[in-house]
Amino acid sequence: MSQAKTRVPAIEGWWSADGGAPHLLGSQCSDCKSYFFPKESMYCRNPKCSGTKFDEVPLSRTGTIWSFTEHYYKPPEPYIAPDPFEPYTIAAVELSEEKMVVLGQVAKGVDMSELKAGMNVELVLETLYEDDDNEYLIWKWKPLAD
Amino acid sequence: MSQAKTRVPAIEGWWSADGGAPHLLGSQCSDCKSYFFPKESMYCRNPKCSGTKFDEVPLSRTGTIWSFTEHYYKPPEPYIAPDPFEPYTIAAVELSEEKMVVLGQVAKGVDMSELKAGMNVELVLETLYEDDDNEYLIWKWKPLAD
Amino acid sequence: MGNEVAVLGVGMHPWGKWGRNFVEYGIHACQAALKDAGIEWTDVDFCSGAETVRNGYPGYVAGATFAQALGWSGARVATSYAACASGATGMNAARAQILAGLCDVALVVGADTTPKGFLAPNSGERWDDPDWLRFRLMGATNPTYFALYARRRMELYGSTEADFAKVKVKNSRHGLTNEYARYRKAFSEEEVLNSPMVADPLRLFEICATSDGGAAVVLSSMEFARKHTTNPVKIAAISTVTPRYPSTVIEMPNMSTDSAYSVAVPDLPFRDSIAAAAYEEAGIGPEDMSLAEVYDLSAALELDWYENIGLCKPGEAERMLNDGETTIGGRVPVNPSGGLACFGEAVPAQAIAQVCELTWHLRGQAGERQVEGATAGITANQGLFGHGSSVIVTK
Amino acid sequence: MGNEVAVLGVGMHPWGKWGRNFVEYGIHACQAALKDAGIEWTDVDFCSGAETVRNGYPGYVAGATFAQALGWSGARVATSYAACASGATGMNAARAQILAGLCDVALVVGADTTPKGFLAPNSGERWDDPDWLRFRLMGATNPTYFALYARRRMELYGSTEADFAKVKVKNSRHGLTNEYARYRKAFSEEEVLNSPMVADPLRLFEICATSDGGAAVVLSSMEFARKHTTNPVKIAAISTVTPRYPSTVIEMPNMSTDSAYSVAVPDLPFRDSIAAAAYEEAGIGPEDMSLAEVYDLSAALELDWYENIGLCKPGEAERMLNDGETTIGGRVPVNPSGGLACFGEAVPAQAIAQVCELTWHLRGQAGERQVEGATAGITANQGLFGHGSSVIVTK
Ligand SMILES: [Zn+2]
Ligand SMILES: [Zn+2]
Repeated sequence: MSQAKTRVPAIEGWWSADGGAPHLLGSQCSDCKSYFFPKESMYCRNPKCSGTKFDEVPLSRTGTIWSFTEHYYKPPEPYIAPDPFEPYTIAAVELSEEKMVVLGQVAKGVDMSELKAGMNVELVLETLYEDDDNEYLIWKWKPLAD
Repeated sequence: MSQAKTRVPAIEGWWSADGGAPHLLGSQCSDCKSYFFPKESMYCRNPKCSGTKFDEVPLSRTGTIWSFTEHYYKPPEPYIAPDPFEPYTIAAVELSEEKMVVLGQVAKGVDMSELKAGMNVELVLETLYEDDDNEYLIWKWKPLAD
Repeated sequence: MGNEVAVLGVGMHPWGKWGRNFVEYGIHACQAALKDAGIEWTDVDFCSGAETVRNGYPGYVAGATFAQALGWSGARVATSYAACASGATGMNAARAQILAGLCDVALVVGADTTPKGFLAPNSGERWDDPDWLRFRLMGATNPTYFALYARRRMELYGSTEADFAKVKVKNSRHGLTNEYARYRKAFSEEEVLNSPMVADPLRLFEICATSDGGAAVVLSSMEFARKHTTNPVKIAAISTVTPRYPSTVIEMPNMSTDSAYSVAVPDLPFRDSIAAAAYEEAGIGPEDMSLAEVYDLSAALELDWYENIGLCKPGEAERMLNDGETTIGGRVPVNPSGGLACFGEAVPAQAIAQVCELTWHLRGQAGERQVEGATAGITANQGLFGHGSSVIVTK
Repeated sequence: MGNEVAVLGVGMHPWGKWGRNFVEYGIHACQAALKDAGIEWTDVDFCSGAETVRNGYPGYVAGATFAQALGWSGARVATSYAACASGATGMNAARAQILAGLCDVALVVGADTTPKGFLAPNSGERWDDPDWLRFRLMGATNPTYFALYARRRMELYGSTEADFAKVKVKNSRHGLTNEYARYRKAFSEEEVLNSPMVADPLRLFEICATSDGGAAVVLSSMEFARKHTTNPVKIAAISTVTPRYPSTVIEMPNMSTDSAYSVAVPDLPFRDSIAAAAYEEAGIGPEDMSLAEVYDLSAALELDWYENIGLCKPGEAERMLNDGETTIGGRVPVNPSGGLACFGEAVPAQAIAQVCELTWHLRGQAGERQVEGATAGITANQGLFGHGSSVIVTK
């Protein structure tokens, strides 16, 4: 065991921790103000808007749980599963401001029995998988103490 | 260089040299007598026939050239090209009895300038490619001395 | 009623895990449908194939592949793809050709050979493709989405694991004598609840498998049909609507939904709007339905459909199920065929198979699983990428 | 004339090798076509996509992909695949919906991003798939087939390499000022004949490349069109017929043809029958055509098309070409757009782009390449697996 691995995003440009707390990066139509995640950069997906200009914006880092599920079997590639496989939980979370639902794994150490629809959660960064050099980070949802 | 390589078909069941001269193996509908190559075994492709019984039959080993072309560039995989690449000629040949056109490379050593539409050709077996153990045989068309 | 076409013939190849070429299943179904219609292949003006994307070029051009296998006849051809709704899109293409007066008789066919195990995305790194990314970034499988819907019911309406198991029990009994079903075994609630948990709250016996299978229908103008038969079963509506923005229910293969920040959510969520468009087109409503075939990709999802196609109000599906209303013999049997629970999904064939099943019931030919006195039925399914379909078949 | 629909708008994204996501090209084309039609996306009832099989799931469900990108509007959706005829099949699906009275306005769109080099089959060993086998067993590439047709002309009619080169020269001049063309360079006969031999007798500059591109058309009922414009250009016919058995001309991707042993060959070979069905549907003939857009997958193949679409008798194409009859200014200009020679093929977009080009000429909007006084035109193409299409557009 030598030095710590480098922590790199599992996907580029989908989230940021710049300026403190981590958050997803979305885009917002300059015309109709609709939010998009993943970022839309070409043509606004509001059918009544033909906007083509978008600003990159941080999305709410909190939201409420819409639903959730725990997985007991290893999914197929391209998922990179730990060996031995560990069950993981996925939650669908409605972002507080944008009123869009975003999926994500639930933070490690949270038991599914603690979750409820309507529960407040916040976005955290955790390792999705690692190789010899890097830890690949992804956003996850973590219940907020209330 | 030790012993000779084994000569095996590049594809199973499409041709045979049993009983002497090599020939393609087709199928013939028991009902309407239509010929098929590659073999049809399920349902007759004559739209007015609903035959489902087929006999495996040897096809004419001679025919006439419908057209031909020589290739100067290495085709993509799954073609297994010799290294360095050698140009090859393909002829479309109408089988004398069955009145169907079958493509095939032209036998080695035949120059494209020797070919003409309507020319009589016969089927021969030649190596398509080889590996450490085997030579893989395929049918080719060879002009008949007349 | 100017929008009606006749279902002149129906045919299927048994579902299973046969591992043979998909063309064989499709041709078998076509021959059965043509025989049932009492016509020859050479009578068909338009061959409409539902595509399979897992069988190379012959699958991409399914319509032409089947037309060639049946024998090139000069018929016009088309191939449709719409994920789970492919078969309905193929039927809609055929219906429009007939109603437009461009053809009299159309053959619609779908068949598939499927790989074993979970459906997985194509190989290679594809950072542009949401279907690849959902696996890579979070292991969101198909059962993930079904489980999210199921858990939502539990949270919203207090549904129980036992409720979901009962759907499987019902469907397994429905399909017991269906000669086209792959699984013909009566499951007990206990057996279902003892099967391994896959994606909580869904267990192995509650999640639809992938199958090989084939189904075909012969559609014709009403005028042509009247020359060949009396009182043919009719297609009164085919809905293939897309969602309305913003669609805020998470859908395969996306990792996020639209945002309702600047535009209000539409009156009807997507799954409800599919059937609503079919009812509007047919000019009849849920109260007129004698039976339904819906996409039970999971046992729990069948309960959502009861509400989505208007058989009951939101939150009432469990009561409907437990009162036996959706069992054969009940008020409006759902999935009398046994549904996906007994078939497993053969994607391009499934929406066509649903119409085959309704047709048999409306003709009184469904044997031991006959829904007595059936006069109208509806099918519903939902696929990936904003695809869904609903077909209404009437007597 | 009860079969006519209006071409309300047309639009394209320039062809090239841009390497961007195909959705971008398609949306660009859609926006252009909607603007040209003077309508909004939310006016569209039916979104008909032509599929690309090389861009993952978003390509398989092209219709839904474009509908989502333009904004989920609840429109009905379909996606068609028919190899090179995909765009025509998409237009035919839309036309039928309109003629059936199921929708008023349809948007048809196709776009592609293509890999470099020869089109190669999907990876993996697929001993069931003729498209894989032709490469494995004999190295029969796409140019193989084009070369066999070209050499056949030489053997049968005494066509020369110079004749083929002249087709390329003509098309390269036609496309010189076409803002949507990828190659805008006037080739000389000598340059063409000095380009490397690929598949004898075809040289590099005579064989169509693969391109990125996108094209869209807005189709509507004649009634809707009359409210928006005066004298809209009309689609009078769309042919998507399959071959008749036995089809004895070798076709991609097959290594053999049908046998004419027990059934006589049909009156018309497949390629002739495609256009014949279109003429029959439109009720007009080759003599009424002012121009044509045909699939010059090779320069030599364009000559076959002159005969296949009835512009001249078999064996007369070279004379037609050499007399300048098919050059802009001649009797019936062929490929005034520059054809595939100047575009390269973007499979799902190409058949739609052909209709865009005819529309511009019939409206008198084709700029420097305008065919004066054009009143009717025909498109033709042929794809793999018994697919082909022909569309007749009239004033
Ligand atoms: Zn906007
Ligand atoms: Zn036969």
